[in-house]
Amino acid sequence: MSLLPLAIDLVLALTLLWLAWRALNSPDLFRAVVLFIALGLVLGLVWVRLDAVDIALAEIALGAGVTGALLLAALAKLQPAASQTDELQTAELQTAELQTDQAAVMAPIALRLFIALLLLAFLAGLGFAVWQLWVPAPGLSNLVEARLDESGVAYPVTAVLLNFRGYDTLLELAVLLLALIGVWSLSTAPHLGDEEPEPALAALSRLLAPLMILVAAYLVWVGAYAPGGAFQAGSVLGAAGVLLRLSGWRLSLSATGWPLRLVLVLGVAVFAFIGLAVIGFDQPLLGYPPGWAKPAILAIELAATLSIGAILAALFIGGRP
Amino acid sequence: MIPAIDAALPPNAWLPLLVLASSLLPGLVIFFLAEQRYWTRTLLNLAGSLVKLLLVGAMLWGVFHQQQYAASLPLLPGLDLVLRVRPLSLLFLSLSAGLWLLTTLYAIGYLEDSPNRSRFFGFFSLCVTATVGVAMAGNLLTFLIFFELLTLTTYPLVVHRGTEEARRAGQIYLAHTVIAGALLLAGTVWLYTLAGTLTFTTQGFVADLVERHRWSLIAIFVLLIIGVGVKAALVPLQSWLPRAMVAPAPVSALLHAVAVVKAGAFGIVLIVYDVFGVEVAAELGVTKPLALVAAFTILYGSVRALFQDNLKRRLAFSTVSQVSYIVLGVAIVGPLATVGGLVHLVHQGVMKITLFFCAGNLAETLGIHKVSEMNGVGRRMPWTMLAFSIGVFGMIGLPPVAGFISKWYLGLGGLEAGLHWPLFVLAGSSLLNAAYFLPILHRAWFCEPPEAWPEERDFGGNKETAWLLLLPPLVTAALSLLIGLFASMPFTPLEWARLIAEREFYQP
Amino acid sequence: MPMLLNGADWATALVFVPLLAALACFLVPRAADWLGVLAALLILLATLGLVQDLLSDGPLRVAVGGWGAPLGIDLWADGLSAALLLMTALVGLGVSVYAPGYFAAHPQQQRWFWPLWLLLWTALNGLYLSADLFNLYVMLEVLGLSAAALTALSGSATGLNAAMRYLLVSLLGSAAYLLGVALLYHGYGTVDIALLGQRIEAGAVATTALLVMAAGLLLKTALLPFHFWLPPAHGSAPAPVSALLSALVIKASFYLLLRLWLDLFSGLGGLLAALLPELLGLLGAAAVLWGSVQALRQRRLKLLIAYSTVAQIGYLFLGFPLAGVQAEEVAWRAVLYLALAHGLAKAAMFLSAGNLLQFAGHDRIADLDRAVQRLPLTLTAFVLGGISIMGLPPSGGFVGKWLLLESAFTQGRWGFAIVVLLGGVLAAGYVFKVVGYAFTPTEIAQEGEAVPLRMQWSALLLAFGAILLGFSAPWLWPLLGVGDPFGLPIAEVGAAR
Amino acid sequence: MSSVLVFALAGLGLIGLGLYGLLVQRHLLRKVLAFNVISSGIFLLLAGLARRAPGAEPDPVPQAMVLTGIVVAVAATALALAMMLALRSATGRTRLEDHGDED
Amino acid sequence: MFVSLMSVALLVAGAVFFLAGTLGLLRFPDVYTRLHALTKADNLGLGLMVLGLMVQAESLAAAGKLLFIWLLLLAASATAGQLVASWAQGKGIAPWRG
Repeated sequence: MSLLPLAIDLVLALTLLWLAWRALNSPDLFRAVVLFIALGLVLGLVWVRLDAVDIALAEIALGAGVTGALLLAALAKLQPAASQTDELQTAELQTAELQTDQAAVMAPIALRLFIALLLLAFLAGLGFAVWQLWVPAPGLSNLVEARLDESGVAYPVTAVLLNFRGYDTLLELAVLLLALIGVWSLSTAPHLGDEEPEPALAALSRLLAPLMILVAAYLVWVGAYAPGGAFQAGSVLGAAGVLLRLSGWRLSLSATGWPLRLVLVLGVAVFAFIGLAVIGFDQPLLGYPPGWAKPAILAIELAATLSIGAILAALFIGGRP
Repeated sequence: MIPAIDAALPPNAWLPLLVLASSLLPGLVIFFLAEQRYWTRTLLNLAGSLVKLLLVGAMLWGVFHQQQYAASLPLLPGLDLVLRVRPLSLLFLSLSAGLWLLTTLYAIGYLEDSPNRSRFFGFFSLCVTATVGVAMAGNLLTFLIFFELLTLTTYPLVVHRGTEEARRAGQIYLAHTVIAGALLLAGTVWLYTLAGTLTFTTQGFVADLVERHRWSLIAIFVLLIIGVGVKAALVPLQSWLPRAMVAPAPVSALLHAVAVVKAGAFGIVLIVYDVFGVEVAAELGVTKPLALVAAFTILYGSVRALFQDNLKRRLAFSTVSQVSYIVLGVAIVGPLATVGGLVHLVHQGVMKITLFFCAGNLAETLGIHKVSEMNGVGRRMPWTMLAFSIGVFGMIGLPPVAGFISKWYLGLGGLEAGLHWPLFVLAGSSLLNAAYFLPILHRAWFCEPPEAWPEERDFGGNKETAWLLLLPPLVTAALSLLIGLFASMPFTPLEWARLIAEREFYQP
Repeated sequence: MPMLLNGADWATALVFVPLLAALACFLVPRAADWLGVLAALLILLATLGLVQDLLSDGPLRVAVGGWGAPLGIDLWADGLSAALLLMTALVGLGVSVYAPGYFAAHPQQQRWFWPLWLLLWTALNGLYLSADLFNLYVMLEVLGLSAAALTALSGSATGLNAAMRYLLVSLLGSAAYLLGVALLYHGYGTVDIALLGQRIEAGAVATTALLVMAAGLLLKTALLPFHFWLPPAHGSAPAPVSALLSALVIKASFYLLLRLWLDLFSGLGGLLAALLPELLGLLGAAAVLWGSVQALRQRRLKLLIAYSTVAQIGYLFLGFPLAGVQAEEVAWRAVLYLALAHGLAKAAMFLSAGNLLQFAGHDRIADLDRAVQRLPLTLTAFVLGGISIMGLPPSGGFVGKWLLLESAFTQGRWGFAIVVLLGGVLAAGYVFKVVGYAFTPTEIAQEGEAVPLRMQWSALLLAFGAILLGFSAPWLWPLLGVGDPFGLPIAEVGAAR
Repeated sequence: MSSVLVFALAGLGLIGLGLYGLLVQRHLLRKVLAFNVISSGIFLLLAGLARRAPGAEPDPVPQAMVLTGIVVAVAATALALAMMLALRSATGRTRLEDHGDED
Repeated sequence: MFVSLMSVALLVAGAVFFLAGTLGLLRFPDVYTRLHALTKADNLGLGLMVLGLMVQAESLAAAGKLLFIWLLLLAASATAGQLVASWAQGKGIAPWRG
């Protein structure tokens, strides 16, 4: 085995660890968040190195992109901009908070040491177990390969996600919706996007938004035989929504009621509906009739993409409309 | 005279269930009655108690004529909730059914115009339901269940007044009974894991285990006896009883004569006779300590009663003492002592309830709570004090009142078993009884009444007190005379107790 | 008679009815009240259908999508899952009937309550029906997120604080569980529990997986010393939510732990398999005592009930050491009885506490002020629930304790027997502490708000359920035996169908 | 020594660092970050180990699982952040209060 | 061979610009000047790299995609630079002067 890839991998791994450590321990929250986003991007590279391009896409779009955006938005809300309040007062507040923060930012040193030792022991045990796993994997690749033809798609990961383990994916969509319901139950006021948009941003958004919708559609379509699919597409769509929102675009008031909610539940609803409807055709739950798997999956993916995009944008914006 | 059990006749399941229902259903309905629906409530109460009395009468007749009454409901595989009416059950059953009717009448009069009567009578009925359940229990599990229900249904009655004092008394009552319940449960489960059955059997069901599990059986015996001994107010487990006197008079009557204390004593009878079997218990060597505890309780209660000025507390300590007569009769192994103990279960109930009714009348009519306030009360309330006097004579054991019969058999039983000390205990206790009861009679009949009573109520027309308050003690006083005078007639408690004793000791 | 719907259909309905109802309630909040109750009724119907099917045809296995394990996800149902599904359906119906009354004063909370609660219900049913470790992870996450969001619904500072802590704990617990799933998948090439049960072998992989999964699930189940998050969360959530959290949510993670133990890890042998049950038993015993004593010390009703939950969780873990060699079945059945009884009883108690809170505007125990006279139905519900919690007869709690004691005595484990008894005594102490004050007037008479009858009756009926559970053995006993969940691994039995 | 092992070890490291952060840090935002780091570590183990058979196609099942896991983590993060903001606006705090038992 | 050499040369050149940009990011005194380093040098560096990769691309479509990526990034970094600068101005951060 050549040494260069291994060296690259080592560097990547060490970067990961260093970024994680810095993200968790840097005194400045903003820096911590930025480092965390960087961690997500490096992870994306790692996934590529591990031949997991789907995960790489998802990691960058969701893990680094959406999560990062959510974190930054929350941070912005936590540290109100100086322009909004009296500057002096804010400064006082911040120093006051900083001082109390200093005292209680972390657990006492002895406790920290204890925790660290405990964790090291735990990691040693875990490492030993992982080491024990170092025999050829008995995984399910062959089985997936063998039945790929029946699944209606040509790409194994999509087949697993939307057919073999479609039940998980249905619930995963429900998790997203659930998170949004939870977020909406917590606050009314939108967190972000009420400022006057920057003209440059607005221009870029106008340029990008249609493009992103196109990319999303492409990602859904390509998912049938290559990396891609509803979640990656949905996050692109969500990003488009966020951009539009930031550049001043608003849903018309009449659309923020049930039409919006309909879009939000569409993914789960269509998935569940198809999953149940097949029972009427003497199929098991979520078992697409022979020949119908491809269109069914496509329909589900399209609906899911729309919903995921809408949910992600709504999660970023925050409070309910 | 011993009715043989005829297996050909199918047991009648309806009567035991109806006996339960006759107080359970009225009780549940009463809970939902509005406070001012006096007549509906009264009607339900009386109808329930009359029906129950009739049903019990029917079963008395039936059991005497070899009918069987049993009902069961599966609780767990191999363990059923069993109601079975046996002669011993009927002894307790007829006592509680009869006294419930009288206590209900009395309570209706006593609680007139006081708040929360629907709640009171609801729990009152549930309490009696639990008591008849205890009486009819066909196995130890069923007994345990109704015994615990009894705890739960009497608690609201104890705290009924809603005062801080009542709340405390309630907590103490519960602390005692719940801990006891836990021990009873422990003993029961333990016994079940050893014996594989809990069905009450004449002469017990553990004889086979004595050899292998002697010490476990002794431990189980102790657990069970403590478990029921709290309600029977055995020393040193008696301290809840005097405190529970904060409850209204009908409740005290119920606690002392009908339900709680009696259920405890009845439980001891069951454990000794139908779980262990009196001879097995004797062989294990557990009856002698039990007898000693009983003897000590008899004397302790009497001595404590001497020093109480509060009338109800004096009566309470008297109960502590008197209930242990039953335990003593059980623990002296022998047929005559058994008869004495069992018959006292009924006799003490009838006599003690008379005394509590009278004490309630004094408190309700004249506001008298203390012995020292009772000077000349016999002139103001002659009928009440007549009933009281009969009760007192019975307690002391003077013939021909019922109490004499009990003591006579207990004494004979002791002699039959070759023991002399019970005689001394009985004599000493009788002397002490006289010492704390006769001064009351002296005050009531021979001292000058005061200018004014502490808190006199006028019942109109120069009446002594409300007739609903007067009737029950007169009836029970008459009863305690009658069952003493005609003790040898059929169907008297004495005859019934003899029947039970014969089965325990003479059946193969 | 051929049934119109078979067991697989009922199982499907159990997951999809609440899911679709959640979507509908989210879409049309105005109709949520009756939609929710309708869904609850349908779920109860489906549960009864499933129970009937199990009793007549034995355990059930459904291959979702027709793929079958290990490629696809399987649903399964046996006596263990059916019993918990039934409890969930009953408590769920009770809370669903109760909620509109409680939230009438808080329309904003009500609007989010319904979709969140129905998603929670989806997760509960899905969890009891799933035979797939990873699918169970997703269910756990749905469960945790919806439970935390529901906890935060009150919007109070205490509530948000508790919800935040609960969310983090829950996420950490699921993460630990997922780590175990990862190890097991790579060790044995499947995430189907039954298949894993056949393939798993003693070794570092299995041991580590057991430890991390157990730790995660214990954290979620709030066994002492992981109970720290529970009292504030259960004590500060809206009353119907507290009822759901205490009665149902912790049972789900306990069920999963039990399932993993029974089907995967108990047969591994070795030191750990011998020591872990003892450790869990000790922690359980400590939880019983500590939780009860803490409950006795509380001055607020909801916190008292919450600490009581800490204690009652302890009982569930006594089954691990007691399910030794001889009394295996009895101890597990005891645990099941206790879990079911606690579900019904604790829901009744929390709903009662909600009534008292609504009535008086506070839940200070010392100021209950004649509540027994003014809210008799509610107090009855509280006491009946309390009776089951204390383990007094006749009740489900009594049967559970009886069986547990039977198991302890048979094996001569006196210590556990004493803990069981002592826990009951302490429980009586804290229940009757409340009842005593409810009989006593305070110095200044307090006015009360009217409490709708539906709130009083739903609490009361749940409490009756806890009592009636004591008489349920004729049909519950055979149901618990369906598929022999406490004996052989389910795969060997379920394969027949 | 292979790259898979390197990344598996890195996954372990992330789990450890994340746990440490979760337990030690008090600011809620940092706790949320820590949770995400833990998740990433677990994902790295779950999908990374699928690659340990050299040469063959990676096992798609754990990949699909990780995809699901990432979405769940995003959802959880969104909820946690919203809850943190709500807590902050109700109390002014961004830390958990330890003695929230009594009102 | 020639294509490979050219590709390598372009890539190396791109890397140099990136290095310069990074150096600028680290060493420049204030936010405005750092923006220069980021947007100008890095965009040029990226452009060179894209060019280097394009010559190796298998198809015209792939080459087009690469070019497209560069254009998108140009637009994005221009907008981002503008946003950062205007935010800094809004905060009242004075530009560095000598």
